[in-house]
Amino acid sequence: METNKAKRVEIIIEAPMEERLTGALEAAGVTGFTVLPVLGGSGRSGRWSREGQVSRAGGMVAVICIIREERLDTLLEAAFKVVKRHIGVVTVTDCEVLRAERF
Amino acid sequence: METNKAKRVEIIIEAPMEERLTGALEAAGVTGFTVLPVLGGSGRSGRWSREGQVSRAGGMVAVICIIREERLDTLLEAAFKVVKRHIGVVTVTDCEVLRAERF
Amino acid sequence: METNKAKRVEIIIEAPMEERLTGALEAAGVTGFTVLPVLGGSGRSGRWSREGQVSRAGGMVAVICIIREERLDTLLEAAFKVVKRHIGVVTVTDCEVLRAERF
Amino acid sequence: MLDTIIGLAGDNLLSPIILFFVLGLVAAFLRSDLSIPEAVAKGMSIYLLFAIGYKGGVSVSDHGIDQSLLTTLAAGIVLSFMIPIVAFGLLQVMTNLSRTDAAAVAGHYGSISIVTFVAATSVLQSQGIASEGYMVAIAAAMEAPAILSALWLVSRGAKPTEEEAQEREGLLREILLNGSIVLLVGSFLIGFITGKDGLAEIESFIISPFKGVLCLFLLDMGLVAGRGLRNSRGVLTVGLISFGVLMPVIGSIFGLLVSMLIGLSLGGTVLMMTLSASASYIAVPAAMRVALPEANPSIYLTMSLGVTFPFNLTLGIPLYLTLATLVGN
Amino acid sequence: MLDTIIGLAGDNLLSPIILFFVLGLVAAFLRSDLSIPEAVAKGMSIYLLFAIGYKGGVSVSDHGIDQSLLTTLAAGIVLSFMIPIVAFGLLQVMTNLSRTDAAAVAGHYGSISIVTFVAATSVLQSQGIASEGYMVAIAAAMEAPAILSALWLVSRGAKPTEEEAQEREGLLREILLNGSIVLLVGSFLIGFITGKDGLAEIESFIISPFKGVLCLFLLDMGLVAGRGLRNSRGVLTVGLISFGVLMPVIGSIFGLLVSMLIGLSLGGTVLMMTLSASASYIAVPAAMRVALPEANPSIYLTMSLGVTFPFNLTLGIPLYLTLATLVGN
Amino acid sequence: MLDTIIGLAGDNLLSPIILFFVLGLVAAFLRSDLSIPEAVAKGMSIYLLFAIGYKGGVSVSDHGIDQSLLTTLAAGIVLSFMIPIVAFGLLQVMTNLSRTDAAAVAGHYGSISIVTFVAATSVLQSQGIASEGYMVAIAAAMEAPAILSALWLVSRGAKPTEEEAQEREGLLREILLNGSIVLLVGSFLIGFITGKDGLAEIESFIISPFKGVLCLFLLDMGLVAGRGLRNSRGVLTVGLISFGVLMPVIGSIFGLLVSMLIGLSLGGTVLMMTLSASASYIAVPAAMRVALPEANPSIYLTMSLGVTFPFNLTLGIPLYLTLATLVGN
Ligand SMILES: Nc1ncnc2c1ncn2[C@@H]1O[C@H](COP(=O)(O)O)[C@@H](O)[C@H]1O
Ligand SMILES: Nc1ncnc2c1ncn2[C@@H]1O[C@H](COP(=O)(O)O)[C@@H](O)[C@H]1O
Ligand SMILES: Nc1ncnc2c1ncn2[C@@H]1O[C@H](COP(=O)(O)O)[C@@H](O)[C@H]1O
Ligand code: NA
Ligand code: NA
Ligand code: NA
Repeated sequence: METNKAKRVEIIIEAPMEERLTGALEAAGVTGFTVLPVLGGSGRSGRWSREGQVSRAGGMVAVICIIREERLDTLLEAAFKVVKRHIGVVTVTDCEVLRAERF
Repeated sequence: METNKAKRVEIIIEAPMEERLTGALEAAGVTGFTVLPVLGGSGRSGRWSREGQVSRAGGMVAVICIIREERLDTLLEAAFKVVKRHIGVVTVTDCEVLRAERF
Repeated sequence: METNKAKRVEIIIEAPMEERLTGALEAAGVTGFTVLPVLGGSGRSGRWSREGQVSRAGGMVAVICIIREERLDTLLEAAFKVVKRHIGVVTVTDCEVLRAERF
Repeated sequence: MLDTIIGLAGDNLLSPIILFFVLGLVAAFLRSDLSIPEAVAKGMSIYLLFAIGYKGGVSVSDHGIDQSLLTTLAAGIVLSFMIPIVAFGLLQVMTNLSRTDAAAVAGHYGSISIVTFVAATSVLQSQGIASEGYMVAIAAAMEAPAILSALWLVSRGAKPTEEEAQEREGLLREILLNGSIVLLVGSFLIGFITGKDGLAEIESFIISPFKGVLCLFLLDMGLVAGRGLRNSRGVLTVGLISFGVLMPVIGSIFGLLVSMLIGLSLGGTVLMMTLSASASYIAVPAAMRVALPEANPSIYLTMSLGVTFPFNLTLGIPLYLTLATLVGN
Repeated sequence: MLDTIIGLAGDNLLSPIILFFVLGLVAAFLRSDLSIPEAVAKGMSIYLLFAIGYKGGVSVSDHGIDQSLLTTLAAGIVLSFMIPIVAFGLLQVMTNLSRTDAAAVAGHYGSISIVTFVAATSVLQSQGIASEGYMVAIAAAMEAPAILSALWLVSRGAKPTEEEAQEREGLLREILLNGSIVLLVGSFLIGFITGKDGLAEIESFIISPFKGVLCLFLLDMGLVAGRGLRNSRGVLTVGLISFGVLMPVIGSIFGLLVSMLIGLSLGGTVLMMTLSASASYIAVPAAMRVALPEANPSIYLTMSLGVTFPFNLTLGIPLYLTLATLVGN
Repeated sequence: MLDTIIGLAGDNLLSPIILFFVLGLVAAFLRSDLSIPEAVAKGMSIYLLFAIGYKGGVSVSDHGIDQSLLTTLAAGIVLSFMIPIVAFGLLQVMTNLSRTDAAAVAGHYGSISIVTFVAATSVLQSQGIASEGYMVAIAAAMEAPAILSALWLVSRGAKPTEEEAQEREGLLREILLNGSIVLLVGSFLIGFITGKDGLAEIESFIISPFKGVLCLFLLDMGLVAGRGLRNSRGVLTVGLISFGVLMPVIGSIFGLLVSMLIGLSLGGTVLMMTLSASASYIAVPAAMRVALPEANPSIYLTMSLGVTFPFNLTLGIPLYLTLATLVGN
């Protein structure tokens, strides 16, 4: 089947920042994104788990964004502004998409 | 460690279509898949969030399928038939797998 | 923006083995990981779904680990020891990361 | 008469149930992050279906099976098949929706909203008006037929493509066996089998806390309806809003006529009117996503959940009660 | 005697609890999408453990600590260790399971199912038969030992490899501190400490709604058991099914003998028989996935949840009650 | 006096509520896998907010709006603004936290913990001491101001950078409209509107099971607090622990003085003291993650949830009650 090159950006970020991040992505002209729940994790700021978390403060989410190659930099800059002072991870992977006209 | 080349296909699709998609994948001879929950997202059909969603109609899931390169096309065709008229995103990434004999 | 090469390892494993896997990853010197919930799946050992699962025994989770290329082998060996006798899938993808100093 | 409606509506509007719905709406409009976890909301809806199904069954086992049960069942099914056709005609006159969108919306109005039904039951209760226990079973029977009408409306003339046919395959089974119907009917049957003795055992679970759970559930409905309305500002035209208020009244009149024909009690008539007036927001949307993916979900969800549901909850039910009382005398 | 069993079984089969379990089974077989969200099901099981633990503790604090508590505890632990060995022998005769699969299945039958225990309590209650409050603590004590027996059965002769040893490390701690045991024992102790005064404070939470929650929980169990059976059609042989029905009866007879030996009351005897007869489907499967990953989970889950659990719930408990009554006279 | 405190504390320590909290702590320390699903825990906190808000509103509608409501509201807001400043000063003397960390911790102590408030209400109830129904509204009003104080403390002198300014934009709206505040205030208003009649309808949902739900909720709090403490062993210094015990007492004295000034009843005084003494672990941490991401969440969560919350629950509330009684005489 015909597929086209694109980039898959995955941003793991604190839940209280989700709105700000997706707002920034939309402002940067991203056509869509998907938010996945995260159960727990570990990093420089220690280990945490959602189960039995009273506070939203500790939770994280994963935001996935498929985007054309030429728009990657705009996206990363927008995302980085939000993520900069916060804990979180940003990865970019090469991928192929079906129905490329959508992105 | 010894790893082998494979493809990682990620399909984000409406929850009511999940059964049909996984049925089609199995019919196309896929050896396995994994379904992840999706919290929310945004695309051409607007923004939605699972929290406080009365209706299953709006929810989505992500189906991940690791597959040998040579079987990718069969999979994509099967998936595309289901996804075609529906909202959703299909991406394919190159990957390496351990225990390749399983795929 | 400046990004650096890294590896994204995704391990889908039975929930009762999660603690052992993340313990092994930490022992292998991994700087962080993220655990995602899994709704259901299918493989050689049949199909299962979390909804209406009385038993934890059947559930799975996805553990994602971003790691520098040179440390990949240590990680895979540690992970493999845990996964070996168990059902589960290990994939490795090339990726780029922001803030590479963190990994 | 206007006095009665206003009095009833006033009482109704100041009941905790409605006020919690309004709280949800307001919180959504203010963009508060208040939300009920999905699992808890689903848990509450399971509780409500379980409780009303069971109570209905006990009530039928208590009064004996009324001869009219089957007649009413048939009447409900006919209403569910017919109302979408009326709705479709009205939509083509009042709005400029595409055929597909109009058919999808029409399908929602033939089906029912179980929470609206519960709210009507609770108004009847507070007025001390009895009703046929089997109306719960009629509610279950009216969920699905409208979906078939919607598919027929959209494909009149045109034959479905091979893919469309494939997607609809299995759809009928899915609709008839969807969770809400199975739970409602199953609880009804168990209530019927175990009767008053069974009820005595689980009374303090399904009767005492019922109203309180309903308040929380309507809070969630308000949040969802409010967020839906906020996200689909572009969607609602004057024509659509008018339809969303007019159609339930028309539906209720069909319900009234049929109830008179088959001789339901006052309470039963009000419930039949409410079923005819209410629009689905669970079973039908899910079926439409599978069978009519081209139809825009924002339109039908906003109509049924954002316009018709609040209308029925606040003004509709008191209106139907007044109409039924007037006609009854 | 047959009359009594049939009478009891008839009453039991028509109780709301069993009927909701059957509804779940039927819904699963019809492939309905009815489902209870995982979080809600887990929440209900937490509620049940909390309530029965607490009530057990209050009852012990009320009647004073019976001297026989420790004896019964020891007896329960011995039963949990021994039953797997009997089960393993029987499996090798009746089926052609591999050693590993047979050991894994055997481990399940030495451990217990708390919902079966609760169902037995509720049958006793409806018959007005009292039982020792501390039986809840015995239930907790019988969860884990069987797991050790299973591991011993599989590794007799062979020394575990280094990796196996590593995986089992920490397993014992995990088993003894698994959530259900901690919650059950903790609630028992708190009930014991706070006694009747504490109970008065939370009575309307843990006593009144209990039966109703149990109905919903068994609906979920029925769904899960039904889906399990449907997905593992290939797995169940005649030998396995026979074992799944025979083994609980054998277990119950061991329980009966031990109860007579230590002089439990009629109610206590029935509960001890039920514990011995029931098979685990939570703690043991999780432990088996870690320690015996080669054992096929479809086999042991289908046996314990799909065959033995429904058997105990419907016919087993009335049978054990009849046996205990006969022997008691 | 010491006698009274010890007597009260003893009673309190052996109440089911506290014992379930302790069970949670112990389970966490033993590394049991016991856990309450996130959705269920959130569902319970929604239930608690709904119930106490509603009951407060009914009580105000019942006794008439007291003239002192507005005064007390103002007093609460002032306390919430001022306490962080005191706390910040104390932290700089007692610990060597960075400015940012100290400001973040201080913010938590100006805000409130609604579960501590509920626990105090329940102690008052068991002692038969009445209190002003509107104290619930005061609790809601005291949640947010402390956050502004914390931000002011950290940025005194320095102007926020452009990015910081951007992130704080909208923060005030988010804080004021956070779910807990909206639900608490909304339920309060609905309780006020519907009064005793409304309460009669939903009483058996929000009053009878309340204590039982609170037990389960505190079990979860114990689990979370225990896991928090276990994961942050390095974080807690002697200075921090001392602060976590001293600060609530100091806060409670501020609350006492203000209550005397505005003439609250004994019950109202105890609640105001408890609000002043308690530290937030929901609204403030979330705000801090957005506005002060450099502050270490382990520090402020461990302090408020791991040190001050247990202190208030066990010794604090009895102490405040004793102090208020002494001063009142
Ligand atoms: N190397 C990594 N791979 C995957 N996820 C990570 C990694 N490092 C951090 N994370 C995630 O990001 C969160 C915050 O990381 P940190 O800022 O290092 O504390 C962690 O709790 C993990 O969920
Ligand atoms: N570019 C994208 N990246 C990631 N997910 C997307 C993207 N576009 C759409 N989606 C997901 O697919 C759903 C439907 O998209 P659409 O068909 O564009 O409305 C959205 O709600 C998202 O969850
Ligand atoms: N090819 C695959 N792609 C994605 N996930 C898989 C695949 N094979 C197996 N899995 C996942 O791993 C679990 C166990 O697989 P198995 O060991 O083959 O039974 C399945 O339930 C799936 O969740
Ligand atoms: Na209708
Ligand atoms: Na057993
Ligand atoms: Na405070």
